[in-house]
Amino acid sequence: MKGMTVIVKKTTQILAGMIFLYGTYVVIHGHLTPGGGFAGGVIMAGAFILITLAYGSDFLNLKSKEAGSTATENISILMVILLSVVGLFLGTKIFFLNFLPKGTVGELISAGTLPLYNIFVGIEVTSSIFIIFLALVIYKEEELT
Amino acid sequence: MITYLMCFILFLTGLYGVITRRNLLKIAISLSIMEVSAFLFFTLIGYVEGGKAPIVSPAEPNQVYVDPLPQAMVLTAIVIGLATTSLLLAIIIRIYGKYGTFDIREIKNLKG
Amino acid sequence: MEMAITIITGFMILGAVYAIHAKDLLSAVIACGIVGYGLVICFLLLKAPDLAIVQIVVETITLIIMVAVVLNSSREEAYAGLDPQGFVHAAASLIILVVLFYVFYMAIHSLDGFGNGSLRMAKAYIEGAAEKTGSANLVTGVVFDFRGYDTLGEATVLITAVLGVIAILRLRGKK
Amino acid sequence: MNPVIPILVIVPLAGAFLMMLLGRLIRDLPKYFTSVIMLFLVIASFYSLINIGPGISVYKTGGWEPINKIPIGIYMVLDGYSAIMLCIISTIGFLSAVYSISFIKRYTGENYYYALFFLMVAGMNGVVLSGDLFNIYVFLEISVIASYALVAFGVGKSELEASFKYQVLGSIASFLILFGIGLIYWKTKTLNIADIREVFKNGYDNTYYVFVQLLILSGFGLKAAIMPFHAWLPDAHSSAPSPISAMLSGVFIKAVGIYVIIRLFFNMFVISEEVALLITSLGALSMVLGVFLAVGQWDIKRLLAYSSISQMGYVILSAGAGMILISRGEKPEVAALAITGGLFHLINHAAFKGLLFLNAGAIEYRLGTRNLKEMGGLSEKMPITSATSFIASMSISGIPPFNGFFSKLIIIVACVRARFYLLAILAVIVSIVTLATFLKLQRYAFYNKGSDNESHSVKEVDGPMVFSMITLGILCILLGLLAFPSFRELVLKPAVDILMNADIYIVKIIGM
Repeated sequence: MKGMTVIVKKTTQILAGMIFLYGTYVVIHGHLTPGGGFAGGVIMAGAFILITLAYGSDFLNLKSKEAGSTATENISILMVILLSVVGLFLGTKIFFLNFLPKGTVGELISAGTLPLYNIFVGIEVTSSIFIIFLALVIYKEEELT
Repeated sequence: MITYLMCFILFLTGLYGVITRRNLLKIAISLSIMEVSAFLFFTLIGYVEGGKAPIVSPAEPNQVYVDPLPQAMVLTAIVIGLATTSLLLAIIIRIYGKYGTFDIREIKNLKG
Repeated sequence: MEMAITIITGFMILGAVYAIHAKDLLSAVIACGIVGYGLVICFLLLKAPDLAIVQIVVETITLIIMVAVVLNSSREEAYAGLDPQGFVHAAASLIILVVLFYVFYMAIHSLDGFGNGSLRMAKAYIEGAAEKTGSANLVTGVVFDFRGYDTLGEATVLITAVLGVIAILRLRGKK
Repeated sequence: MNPVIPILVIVPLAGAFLMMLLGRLIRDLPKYFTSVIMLFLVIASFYSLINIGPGISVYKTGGWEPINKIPIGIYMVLDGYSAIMLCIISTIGFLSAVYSISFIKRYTGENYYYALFFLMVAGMNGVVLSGDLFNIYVFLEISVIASYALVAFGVGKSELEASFKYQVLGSIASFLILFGIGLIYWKTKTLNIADIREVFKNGYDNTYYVFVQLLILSGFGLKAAIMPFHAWLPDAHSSAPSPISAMLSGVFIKAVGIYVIIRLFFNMFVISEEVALLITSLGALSMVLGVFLAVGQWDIKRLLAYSSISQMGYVILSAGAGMILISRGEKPEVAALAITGGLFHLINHAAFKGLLFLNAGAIEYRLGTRNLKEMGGLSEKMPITSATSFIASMSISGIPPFNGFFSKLIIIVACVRARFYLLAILAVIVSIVTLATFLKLQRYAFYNKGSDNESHSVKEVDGPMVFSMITLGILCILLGLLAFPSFRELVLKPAVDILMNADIYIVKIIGM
């Protein structure tokens, strides 16, 4: 799949960074403003998809992209399981316990383990949707791993 | 009452599309229409008259809020819908690659 | 409020009917976009900002993938005209759907109307939820803390779909 | 709050993700890693079966205590009934994992196969253990999406088409379930199964109630391939790789379909007589039509798939008979006998149908064909496969010494004592036709000398496949002992008590 015209490439260079920044903002402030792990993760995946569409598959070495994002996806979901299991092994033996201090409502560092869940689910959703996009749209012909 | 009926009509349109259409992609489109109507149905149930969006601001405490539980369920269901739609499209790509057509009548390879 | 949502749902139904009957597949996919983005507006009217953000981006990505599928294959549907067998089939399914609609109409008569629902399980999610979970956004509080186990299942669904897509797109199944 | 319950779900999940990571580094780690983890699951589920006994152990995820008697978090519930299902899932899962060590050598992309296998088992464990309606839907989706991909694993023409048909029908079923959950939440405003029954107890509008029950029944009925919704099963189960079709037929349609129907209709809904009559007639319909469709098949796996539909008809029939008696409020001990027969047949069917599919896989592995006409004279060349297939065929058609006979006997006795004579006669006729079907299978596959396949090298399948088949064969014989009162008390009685009087279930969960 060849890339698009120079105009599209230039605007993508500007836009993609901002979209990714907005995505990270939505993930990190998930417990304060609307959004959260899923919404921010999907937006970040949108930023990556924009770059791949604009520059085409020959520009980026997509096979390593796919392998790399599978690895990040699996690591981040394992971190989510680790977070939920830590509550299990802590004194009270409860799965999915919110064990960190809750802090005052409305501040950035406030909701115990919630921001950590948000971040890891955000990374995992970003890499999952990027792999689905890569597999479905870009290289159906080549042999996948 | 009327909005629930309209939402169910949307569901029935999708179901009609799945039952009668021959084209694989049309069936995928009808499934995503049914999905949209299921999400709308959940959010309609969770609406509380005069309620605010479920964001607590420490400035003005104890407001009337919309029910957050159906919204949490729909958030989960949207991502499940994305997962099933992408799997369905992967199968459609491969079936088009092997059979060369989207029409279900020519794909009747299996008996029964 | 209820009238606004009814109008938008009406537009979504029109979009859905066109999407099903369109001859050109690309315009069918775009018509499917009407339904998805109509849902975004309904979410905003129903005071669900989280869902509006997720739905608008998910709908865009689904449309990108569907358009890519259509462009890499045939655009027009092999329409064999209104064959009689298809007409009978359509009429029969229409009758079934009308019966289903009537039963649904009778079923929801006894339930409380639009907007004045009493809360039972969700009462605990609103009163004092901000202090218990510490999150100002109640929906994130419900998704990640009260029902965090669901979200673990949720993330697993996405990973299953990724593994499924890669497994299905292999070129040679058997050695 | 014993920690075994979350471990039973976390371990397969973490196993799938770890294996995807490590699978790239160490060459053939996934094969043995899967069997080791499944063995751990077998031990964990049998431990939980033994130490749960008649009790119910509730695990509140997130540590949220109920507020004035209304549960707010997600509850994971382990009781006698779900412990039985856990044992079936993990045993058949372990044996087909061992079986696929050598079977999946023929397929490319082994890592994905084992990861999807783990996710399917994790999804089924999640469905069986959860006490929350939406949570059942989420874990149902995990195992269903994994099974879509596993059905299409061979990426051949017919596999893709079978998986497409299965996925379209499966998606419709999921939307019906979503609408059912929406309607239930609309009326009861809660998702916990015990809490829903509390709200349903004090009054409901009849049309609404029947409509919700029909929605839930058709949604999960499609997953359990009950007759009007069975169209996907023969294609999906015959084109899946054999260990997967053993898992699908032996365990998947039970854990995701029939388990949830019986759990919801006994413990959540207040049983009404007309819905109970509908369920019984659907069970009888699928029992009769399933076997008559099976007799005419020449593809070995389609024959087994159709006979799965009819055997599931037995289980639905006996559960429906129990429901009718409970809704009429008469003869509770006969209702208990019917439900015991149903659960016992559920366990037996998992054993012999899994074994039959593994035998069909062994034949396909060696001969490469599934058509009965092209087989023949395999009894000398593949002695173990033909012996185990003989055991399985005899037990599915209910010949005395094997386990099928006892469970069908209990069902028929229960039907007779409940004066449903038509159902009893139908059960006997179907059992005879099943015997005819499997005699046909034995004759054409193993004892018919006519064919000419002596030429190519047909010899017994190697190690892991033989181990699985022999273990399942022994299981088929040992399970017959469950019919005797001493064993039945230990295993089946707790499950039947919980299903019979749902108030124990509610008091334990709401009271806690």
